[in-house]
Amino acid sequence: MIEQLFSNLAIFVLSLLVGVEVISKIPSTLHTPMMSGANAIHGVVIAGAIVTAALADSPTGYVLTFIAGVLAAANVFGGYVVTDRMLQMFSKPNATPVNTDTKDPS
Amino acid sequence: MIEQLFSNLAIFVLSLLVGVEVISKIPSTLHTPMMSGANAIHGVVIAGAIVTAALADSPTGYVLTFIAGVLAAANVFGGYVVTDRMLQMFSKPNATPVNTDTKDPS
Amino acid sequence: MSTFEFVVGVVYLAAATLFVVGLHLMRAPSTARRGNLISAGGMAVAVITTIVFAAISSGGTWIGWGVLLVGVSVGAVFGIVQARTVKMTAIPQLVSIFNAVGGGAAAAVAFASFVADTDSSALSLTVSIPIVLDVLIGSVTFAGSLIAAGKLQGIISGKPLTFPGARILNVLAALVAVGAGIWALFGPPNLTLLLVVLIASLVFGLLMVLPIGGADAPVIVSLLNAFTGLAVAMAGFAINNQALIIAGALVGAAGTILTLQMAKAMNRSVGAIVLGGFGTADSSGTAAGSPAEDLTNIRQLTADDVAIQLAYAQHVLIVPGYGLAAAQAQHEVAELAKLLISHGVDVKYAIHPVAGRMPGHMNVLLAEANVPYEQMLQLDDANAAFDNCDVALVVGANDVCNPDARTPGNAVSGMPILNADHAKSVVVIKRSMRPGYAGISNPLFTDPKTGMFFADAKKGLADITTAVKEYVTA
Amino acid sequence: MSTFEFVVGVVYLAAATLFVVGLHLMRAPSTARRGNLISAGGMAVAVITTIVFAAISSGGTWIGWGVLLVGVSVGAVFGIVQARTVKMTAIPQLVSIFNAVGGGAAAAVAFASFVADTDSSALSLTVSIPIVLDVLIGSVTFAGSLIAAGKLQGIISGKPLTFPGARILNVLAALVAVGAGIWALFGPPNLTLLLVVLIASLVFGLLMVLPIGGADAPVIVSLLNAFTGLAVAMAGFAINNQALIIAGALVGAAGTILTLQMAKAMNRSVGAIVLGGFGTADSSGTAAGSPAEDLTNIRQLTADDVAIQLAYAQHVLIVPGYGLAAAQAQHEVAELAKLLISHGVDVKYAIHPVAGRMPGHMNVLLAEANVPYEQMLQLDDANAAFDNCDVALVVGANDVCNPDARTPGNAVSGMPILNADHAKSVVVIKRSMRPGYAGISNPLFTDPKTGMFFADAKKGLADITTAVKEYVTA
Ligand SMILES: NC(=O)c1ccc[n+]([C@@H]2O[C@H](COP(=O)([O-])OP(=O)(O)OC[C@H]3O[C@@H](n4cnc5c(N)ncnc54)[C@H](OP(=O)(O)O)[C@@H]3O)[C@@H](O)[C@H]2O)c1
Ligand SMILES: NC(=O)c1ccc[n+]([C@@H]2O[C@H](COP(=O)([O-])OP(=O)(O)OC[C@H]3O[C@@H](n4cnc5c(N)ncnc54)[C@H](OP(=O)(O)O)[C@@H]3O)[C@@H](O)[C@H]2O)c1
Repeated sequence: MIEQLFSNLAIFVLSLLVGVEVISKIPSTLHTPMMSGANAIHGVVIAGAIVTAALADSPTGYVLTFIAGVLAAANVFGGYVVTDRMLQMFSKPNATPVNTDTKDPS
Repeated sequence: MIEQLFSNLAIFVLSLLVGVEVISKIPSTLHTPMMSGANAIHGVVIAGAIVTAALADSPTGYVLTFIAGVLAAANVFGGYVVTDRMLQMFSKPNATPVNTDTKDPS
Repeated sequence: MSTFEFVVGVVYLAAATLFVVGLHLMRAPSTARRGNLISAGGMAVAVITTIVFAAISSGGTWIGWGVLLVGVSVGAVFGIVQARTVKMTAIPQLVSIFNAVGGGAAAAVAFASFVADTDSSALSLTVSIPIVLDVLIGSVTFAGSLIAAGKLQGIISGKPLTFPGARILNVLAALVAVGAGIWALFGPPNLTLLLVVLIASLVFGLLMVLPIGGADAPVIVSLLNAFTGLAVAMAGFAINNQALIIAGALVGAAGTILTLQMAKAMNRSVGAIVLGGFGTADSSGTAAGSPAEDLTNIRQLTADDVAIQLAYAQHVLIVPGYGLAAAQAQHEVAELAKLLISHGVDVKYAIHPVAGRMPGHMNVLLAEANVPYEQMLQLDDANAAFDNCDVALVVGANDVCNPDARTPGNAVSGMPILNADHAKSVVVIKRSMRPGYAGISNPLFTDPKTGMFFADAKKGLADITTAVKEYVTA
Repeated sequence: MSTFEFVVGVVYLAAATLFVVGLHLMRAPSTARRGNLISAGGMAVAVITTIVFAAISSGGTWIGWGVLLVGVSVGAVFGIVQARTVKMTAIPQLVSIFNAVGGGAAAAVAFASFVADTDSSALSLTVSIPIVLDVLIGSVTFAGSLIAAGKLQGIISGKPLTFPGARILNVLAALVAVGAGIWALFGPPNLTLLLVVLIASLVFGLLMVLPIGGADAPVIVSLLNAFTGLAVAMAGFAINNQALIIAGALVGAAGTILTLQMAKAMNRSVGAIVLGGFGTADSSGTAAGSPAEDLTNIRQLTADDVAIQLAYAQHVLIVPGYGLAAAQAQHEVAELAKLLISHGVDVKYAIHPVAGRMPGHMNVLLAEANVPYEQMLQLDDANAAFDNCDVALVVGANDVCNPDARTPGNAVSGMPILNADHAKSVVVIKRSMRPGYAGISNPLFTDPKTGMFFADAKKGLADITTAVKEYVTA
């Protein structure tokens, strides 16, 4: 039990550090797509909904599964689609409005 | 056993990610101090030497403890001192030869 | 931990790596889209792995899986339809809604794991603490995000809403939530207590966001994004799922940093924003209590006047704002600029980072109209250019060029602005004298060197283009 | 895992966070020093925690602790004395030596844990794999780093050293190391096999670095730095210590990225460097087989000639190189520049990123001589300035302004260079016609517009300064 807790805690702390470092100074032009992209990632809660479904065996469980399923799916599907739609506009050839360290746009 | 392995593996992978992200584009001016600073950090192997000392109970063990102690101590003490000596030159008021996102130099 | 669980954990680590790579690539415009796709790939890996794992290790009932399938389908359709049809101006409220549902889902997962565990006499603290925290944070972000979305959409007034005792009620809600939470940790599992935590947290989330001004809503959306991430991480602790822990923590930290950066770009402190009070209604939605139109002191122009002024000018700077977006006039403005350039006028765009209703809004729109990158000047370059500019053409912008920002004590004080008032002359295209987002009047419009051309941005620009054409061919 | 072990793990996480914060701050010159101190703080936390933990949980013998104390004292004194007394030009070799000892320590730890575990009949793979990997990587980096240090110091020739069959021997060593390693994994613990791994890896490390040109040595040092990090992480797996795993992985990844960036700045690919072949001896150390001095085609100048040319000039660009560092002439060059500036000449420094013997070397030296930041032009700005420059004063630089870099097929091909040959006239201060690091001749020196002033940089600059003073006061 305590092994598991330490393991999860270490994972949590190190992921926090990764999160801080991966968002270094970004141009304000990209703030909205970036926010939306991060938003889509927390849609991973759908994995939680799946686990909930597998454990459910009572009416309460089913109701909660349904709620979790609807909400999580809206987050994950909507999040990725809307982010992609937004970024499409940025990836047009003349639409690189900031001169950051852009990788090759292949 | 396998819990521990997973825990350590997860810690390893996430630390790799942190390492990659923390070194984002840095000015070539700072390449040497940065290398030296990272060098000092792997001096943490001195913690390994300490564990070795606590476990040693045979002549071989003592010899290995001695070797590990000498080498690790040279790395960690030398590494931090030389990095500091180098960076001292950079932190003089007129010695900020790159205009990166410098935090306040208080 | 079985070997199977070990493999699942390793696959989760791979998925997490894809999330990180995706976020990394999202830093630069040219790779951002690819980054989002990679992140989506990581999500697919995580989801498929979880399905296989849950089916094999727990089994579950047919009803459970059926309910999930129906639920996910409904949610997916809702999400995709919304994402596909949303207007670009309404993106922040949609992101906010996705925050809300994410937080809600995390709370539901915690509840479910609590219900499933109540068979056992007492939960260990390592499970009950994350469950309580998850319900708490998830509910706050659920309620708060819905309110923020409502404010951005104009359903709820963008004015800071307060009433006597609101602050006290808020503190009370927080105390109840935390108190019931701590109580729930000790003693036997008690669903009622968890419901109390839920309701108190919802009330707290509601009261937290209501007093926040509409102009600050995007920062709050970003902050609640970080909260949802934390809630998801807590859900991961509760059900011992590493994918949730990693992704949640990642978003929690990244969202926090992003919030700080956004607040800095809008010259607000996060603390001051959360404590509320700044900003007011969006005049464009409901024609809120805006000052009666007082047209004395105002020089009105016609399309012909503007056309002559522009054709004579050497250096023109266009200042686009929310009105350009609202009128969908990006193509018209690009056409006018092209026409002027082809007649030797030097035309550039002066882009404010928070012009419009989302950060980088104007860049998105002008990119859509194929305006070349070199013509878009960001804040500092633009302000250098105004000193040498003959005509500043303000199209549906207001707050971003309000000189009152330079004096303290009003709703835009301290915001870095575009110095349109430094140009030799100014032309403003908007429909009326109504204020912009911040709800305050703009002395630029009554400046003697300013001429107002009252029109819808789309129509007004088209008229000017026609007039310029006549003028230069005549 | 006991509660005590849990607490130790949490403290290790805190130490790791300090390492990350420290590295983060090291990105910018103004915060770099603070970053290093914070990182050192993390180290102190990790070390103290480990001492308490090891003493309480394992106990150990008095001999063991005594031996450790003596060892650590010896190592610490050696490290600190070296760090304090090393010349700034010799930093890369010292870093390389610290790499070597780090890798050696990691290998020793693995050996010790292997010896302690041989009581048990067979090691589990989760322990034996990291032990073998640790010995392998640690030994490679130990031998390789010592060779790299020797090359940088000039003890071992900087020329790529090869002999017939070297490549085959290298492959053989690798095969033996890996083969013995795999054998050691299965079957009962066998110290002899591990010794075979050790020796074969040492041979491999030696043969890997010997053929690498001296000019590429700094990149190799950085790469071996990353290797040491990985070896330390493996040691962490072997003894189940999270501080070692985290810090090792951190350095492994950061070192790899840094290596790629350094190679890019020097226009080399890491693959090509490791496969060896580029670069040659450092002429300044041993007067290696350099071309006989052929002074036909060369225009020689005296200090007076140079002084007159400088005093008449409007724009002067100073190109400092390794010779400036070797002669410790940074103060003299700063004085000359100040004198010229006070007489109305526009003087700037053109700084090449790899001028000297370490990246950023010239910036460090000139900063030491209090040259203001605005006067130091980095590569691109400097090259723009050469087109409008009357005199390019090259002080102890060679490869960094070798126009042959623009044509393929020689040791500096493809390296971005300073276009000193674009200046109206060029003055070069060096002691002879001997080549620089890359060991090739420089056509700039025989260019008709170039004048050579043969002198030690420190003395030559002082003479010029005296001459300029006489000339301007006369
Ligand atoms: N970018 C962000 O991240 C963000 C997010 C939320 C809030 N904000 C806030 O929004 C504001 C942005 O400033 P802004 O100058 O772009 O916009 P603004 O201050 O909101 O002003 C927009 C102006 O456009 C006019 N307008 C509306 N519809 C129009 C149409 N169809 N044709 C012509 N004009 C029209 C309106 O006047 P009429 O009604 O008289 O036409 C209004 O005064 C700032 O206060 C900022 O803090 C920004
Ligand atoms: N910065 C790095 O990271 C790094 C690291 C390793 C290698 N390198 C390599 O080092 C080279 C750097 O180029 P560089 O132009 O700075 O140096 P360089 O090409 O090595 O040339 C230095 C010149 O300085 C002269 N010199 C030596 N001592 C002198 C003294 N006391 N007074 C006056 N002149 C003196 C030497 O000629 P005389 O003997 O005739 O005086 C020599 O030709 C590049 O090839 C680079 O790739 C760079």
